[in-house]
Amino acid sequence: MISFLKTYFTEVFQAIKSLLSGMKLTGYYFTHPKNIITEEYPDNRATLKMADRFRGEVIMTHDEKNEHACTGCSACELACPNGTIKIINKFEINAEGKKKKAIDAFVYHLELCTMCNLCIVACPTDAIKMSPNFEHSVYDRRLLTKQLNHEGSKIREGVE
Amino acid sequence: MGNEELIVKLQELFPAASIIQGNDWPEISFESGADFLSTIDVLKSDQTLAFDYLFCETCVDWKTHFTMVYHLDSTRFRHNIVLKYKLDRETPEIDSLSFVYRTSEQHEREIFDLFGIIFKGHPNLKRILLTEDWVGYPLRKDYDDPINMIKL
Amino acid sequence: MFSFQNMTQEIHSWLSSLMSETFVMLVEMTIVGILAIALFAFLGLVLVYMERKVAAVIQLRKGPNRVGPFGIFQTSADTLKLVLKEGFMPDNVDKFLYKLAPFVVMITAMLILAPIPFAKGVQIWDINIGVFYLTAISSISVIGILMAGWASNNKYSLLGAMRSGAQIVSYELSAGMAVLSIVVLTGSLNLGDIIASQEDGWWIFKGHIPAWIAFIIYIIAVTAETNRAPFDMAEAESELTGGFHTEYAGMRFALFFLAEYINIFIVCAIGAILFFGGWMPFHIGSWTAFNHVMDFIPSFMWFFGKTFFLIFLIMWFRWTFPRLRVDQLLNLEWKYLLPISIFNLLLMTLVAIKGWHF
Amino acid sequence: MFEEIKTSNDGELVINVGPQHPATHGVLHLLITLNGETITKLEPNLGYIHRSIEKMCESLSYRQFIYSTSRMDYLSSHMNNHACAMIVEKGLQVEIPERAEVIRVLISELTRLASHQLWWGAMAMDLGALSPFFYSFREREVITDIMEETCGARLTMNYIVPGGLMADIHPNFVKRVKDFIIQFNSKIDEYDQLVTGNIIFQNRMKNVGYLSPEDAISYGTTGPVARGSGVSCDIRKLYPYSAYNKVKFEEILETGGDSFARYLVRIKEMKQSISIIEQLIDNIPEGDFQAKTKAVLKLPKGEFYQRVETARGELGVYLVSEGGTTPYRIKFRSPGFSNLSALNHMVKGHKIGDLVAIMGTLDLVIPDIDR
Amino acid sequence: MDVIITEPSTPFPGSVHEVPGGGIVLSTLDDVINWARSNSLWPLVFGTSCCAIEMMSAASAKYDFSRFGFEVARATPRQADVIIIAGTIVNKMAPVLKRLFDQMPDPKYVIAMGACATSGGPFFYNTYSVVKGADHVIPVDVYVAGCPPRPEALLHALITLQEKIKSGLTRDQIRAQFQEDGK
Repeated sequence: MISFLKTYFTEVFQAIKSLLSGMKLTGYYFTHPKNIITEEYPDNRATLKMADRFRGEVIMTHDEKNEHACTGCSACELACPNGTIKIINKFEINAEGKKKKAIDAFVYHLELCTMCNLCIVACPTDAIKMSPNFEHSVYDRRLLTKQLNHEGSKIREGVE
Repeated sequence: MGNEELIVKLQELFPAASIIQGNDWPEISFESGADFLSTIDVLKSDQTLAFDYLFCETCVDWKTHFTMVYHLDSTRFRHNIVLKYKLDRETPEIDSLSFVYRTSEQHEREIFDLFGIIFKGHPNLKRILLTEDWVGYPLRKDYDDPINMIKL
Repeated sequence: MFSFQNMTQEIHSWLSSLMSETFVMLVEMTIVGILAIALFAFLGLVLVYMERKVAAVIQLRKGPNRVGPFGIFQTSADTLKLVLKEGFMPDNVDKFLYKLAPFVVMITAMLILAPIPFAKGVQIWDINIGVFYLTAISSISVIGILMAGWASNNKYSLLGAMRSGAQIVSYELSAGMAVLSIVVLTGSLNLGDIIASQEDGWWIFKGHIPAWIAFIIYIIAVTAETNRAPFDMAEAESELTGGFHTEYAGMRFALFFLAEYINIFIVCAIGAILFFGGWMPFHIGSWTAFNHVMDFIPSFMWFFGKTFFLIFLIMWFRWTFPRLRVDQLLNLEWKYLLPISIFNLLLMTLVAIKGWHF
Repeated sequence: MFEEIKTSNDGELVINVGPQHPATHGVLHLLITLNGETITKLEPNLGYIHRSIEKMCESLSYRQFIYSTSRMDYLSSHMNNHACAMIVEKGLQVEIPERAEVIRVLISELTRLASHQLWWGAMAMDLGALSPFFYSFREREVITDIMEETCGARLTMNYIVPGGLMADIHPNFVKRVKDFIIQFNSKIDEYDQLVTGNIIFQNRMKNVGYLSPEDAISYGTTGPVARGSGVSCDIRKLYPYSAYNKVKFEEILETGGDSFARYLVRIKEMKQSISIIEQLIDNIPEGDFQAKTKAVLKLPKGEFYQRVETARGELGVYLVSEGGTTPYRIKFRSPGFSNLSALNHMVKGHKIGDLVAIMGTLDLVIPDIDR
Repeated sequence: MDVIITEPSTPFPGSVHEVPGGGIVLSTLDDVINWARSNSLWPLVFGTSCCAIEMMSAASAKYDFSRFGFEVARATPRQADVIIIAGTIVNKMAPVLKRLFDQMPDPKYVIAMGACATSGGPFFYNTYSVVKGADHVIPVDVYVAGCPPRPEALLHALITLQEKIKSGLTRDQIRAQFQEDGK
């Protein structure tokens, strides 16, 4: 009987002790609000800096003369696992009268893109790269289909 | 037991089967019609083999026939073999292993679902991944679904 | 110490001078009713907000802070939205019981507000069997939960309601025992008398160890009785999705939600009255000067301070502990809490007879 | 939720848990038969996230199919990629630079840590304690930040290409990992304080969901589930791959076989992962991060099998090549699929609350099961 | 289209009308209703795959969507306002999703999170069981690209949804507006 009571009460005390140790931890955090690690997203937009390798979307870099480095070789289109990129080519006749392949539209389906980076690796001229922009919320999914080459842009001289 | 020893041992036990050294492990193949359950029984109960752990069970569609592929491991000796069993394409039927290795109950349901192999003696053979009213067996090479499958 | 009694008496005499006695009673009842409902709604909003903030700080985050300053209008927006949600009635429900259930739960919660003294002289109904009334009424709310679970025609709801039934019926015993041990000390069922008896010190300090044991048992039992984690068997989100209110939406769900928080307030208020002297300031025996200083803090501050401390305690439990299993829950009651509380009641009786308390 | 009132004559109640249910961690559908609160039978109904990855991989090239496996077991996406890359490398017989191997293992162990932390938080949440979830995510966010900096994504990294890695590690990587280890070592005690020692938690876990070693083997369970039953099955130890033969670590074995044993295995595995990271982080060999491979990969005709240890257990990739640029048939032997088959055996005679606890310790990722 | 987030916290709708001794907030009932609805979006616990983990991250302490009042995640569709489709929808799941959506009381909103829910994403081509975009099953209010989108992207989507609710326009009205803008 005595031993029963002894185990009974040790059980009860052990139980209460284990509960109190948990409460001690949560109580510690409650009384030390400096442990709060919340980053307030829309308010910290100005200071929010993405990691430089972060993959948010594919962009085509244009310089100040509105020129890009894409030759329309469609290496990225072939590398893409799920048909995110469609390149529509046209033939331009340059000053010497030669026909030259150039892109008409570099169509990028952001809604399909999985940011796998395979197109960037495949690109021989570094025409496209990953941008850290992640704010892609839209009301209509058609808006996610983008044309990456700017209006009126042309290929940079010397890029083959 | 090393791979070479295993091959020797298996050849003693199953003279009818063809045994080759695969990329990693010995591969033992049976033609359709061989007594499958007794083979498994030997593999599992033999004291020097003791293949008690079936870690992968799948099927390959070779267009002319199916091959059931079993990967067996022994938790005691840590040697592995690959067991292959050729199946007729018209009436693919094989004995269920669900009472030998419990894990194969689900694997066999999946194979039935995706390949349409009938497992004789399976306690609950019905579709597991696809809906009950699905038509066809999608992992067969001749499966075509013009509505759902958009080809790139 | 300032008493609200004079104020209420003045209102009463002013009203009496204007109209006949029947009308006076009617007007007074209307005023009290409106005040009770307003308090009900206000407490609901405050407690939900408090819960979310307490949870946030414990969990290292900020909590609602974008709706109004510090997010204080968050719960108002939630309530407004719930009220404006589509009134939804699933097929095949028992329509009458489905509609009635939330009101049963809410009305029960409101009924218990009646005998609680919020401050010196603020008490809706000074009834001489106050403690008995509280324990009696508080057991009605389980009927509402059972009704909701049954009427919803959902198996999760039914399971939740059945769990809740078993749970509340068992835990009422040890809660009652804990309450009784203070009644034994005071010798009165009147809440006013119980508070008055703590003028020279609260029972938790005067009553020795038995009072502490009674208090711990009381807190555990009422946490279970209000269906709060770690005893939220009736809802058990990860097991029964929503328990008894799985099929409730919009306004009706809001009533359940509010009633839960009002119930917490009530049990904590009772705990504060029994163990911490209700609105009675912190007095120590014969230290008149100290007691006098304490009297400067208004009585309603004392009452709400103590109650909110206990509410915080219950919230603290919720955000720390995992949930018990349903059979462990009943084990805890019948194998641990009930024997200990019966034994404790005997001990308390001994203390009271021998006058060992301070 | 499917709600069909189905009662048999002996008073048993059939309940559908899922496909949308907070305890199923996704879209698992369990049909449970109840007698009172006691479960008498459980039948899983899968396929609510069956995305036909195996069929899809048959039309993807050897460079492309790796990325789709990240979406299978997204919590150990790096290990999935690792398995696929290794099988391609095995076929091509490419030597991987040592640096790449070490970095692969480092990221694998970080992924395992992140996965176990998420499991810890989610399991505590299933049991009704919500705060552990936030504490575990505090550490997990540090890992995902490290991943993001080096791999470019938080969850589905796609950091591995056949022949090595997509990019070298970020210059900050070593320092940040070291900082993380210091931070993690100071926080791991909190896990014990808050959950492991808690009496309620222990009562919920102990003697619940017993799985004997024989059953564990027969059901094909792997990973912490089998190791909780005392079955040695750590692929890292038994069939070392990549850089795992260079590090010293223990295979955690518990003999309890109940939920608590599985819980302890994972908690101790976290410490082992930290020890592996500590051994490797200062010893990343110099050199290339990528071996030279052809632009178009072609595997020789044959069959290949690769086993790796993911956070959930043994992942096997079985690849049949016909000599082309795409796999002829690919089969993923996912750990969750086999672990799930033991669930029916484990929950029989337990309460609904136990079902949640047992599923928590199985650490199911449903896309891993359905593929 | 960019959603411009200007105010640090959500003000009560309406303008302050100055009168002697203070001001009165003037507001229309519609604005107040939309204010309440937009600030109290309770999500349904619904995650099918990878995006669910990022949804959990968004709930975690670092990103903390409770700041907007979204943290009351309900397990039952009856009490939820917004369903975040976090992950792939397959043919077997589609009827369940439709049913969950039907079980939610009005007003209800849908966010398609990630590439899978937006368009089928990585599983668009050569798969036999994937629904190519959740909007084939239920109407979607806001689409978020990314695979999976990071937690901030989900927060951005929720803010975008708030803006939509505050504007009081329906899905069709918004789409018509964009088409006009496009021309």
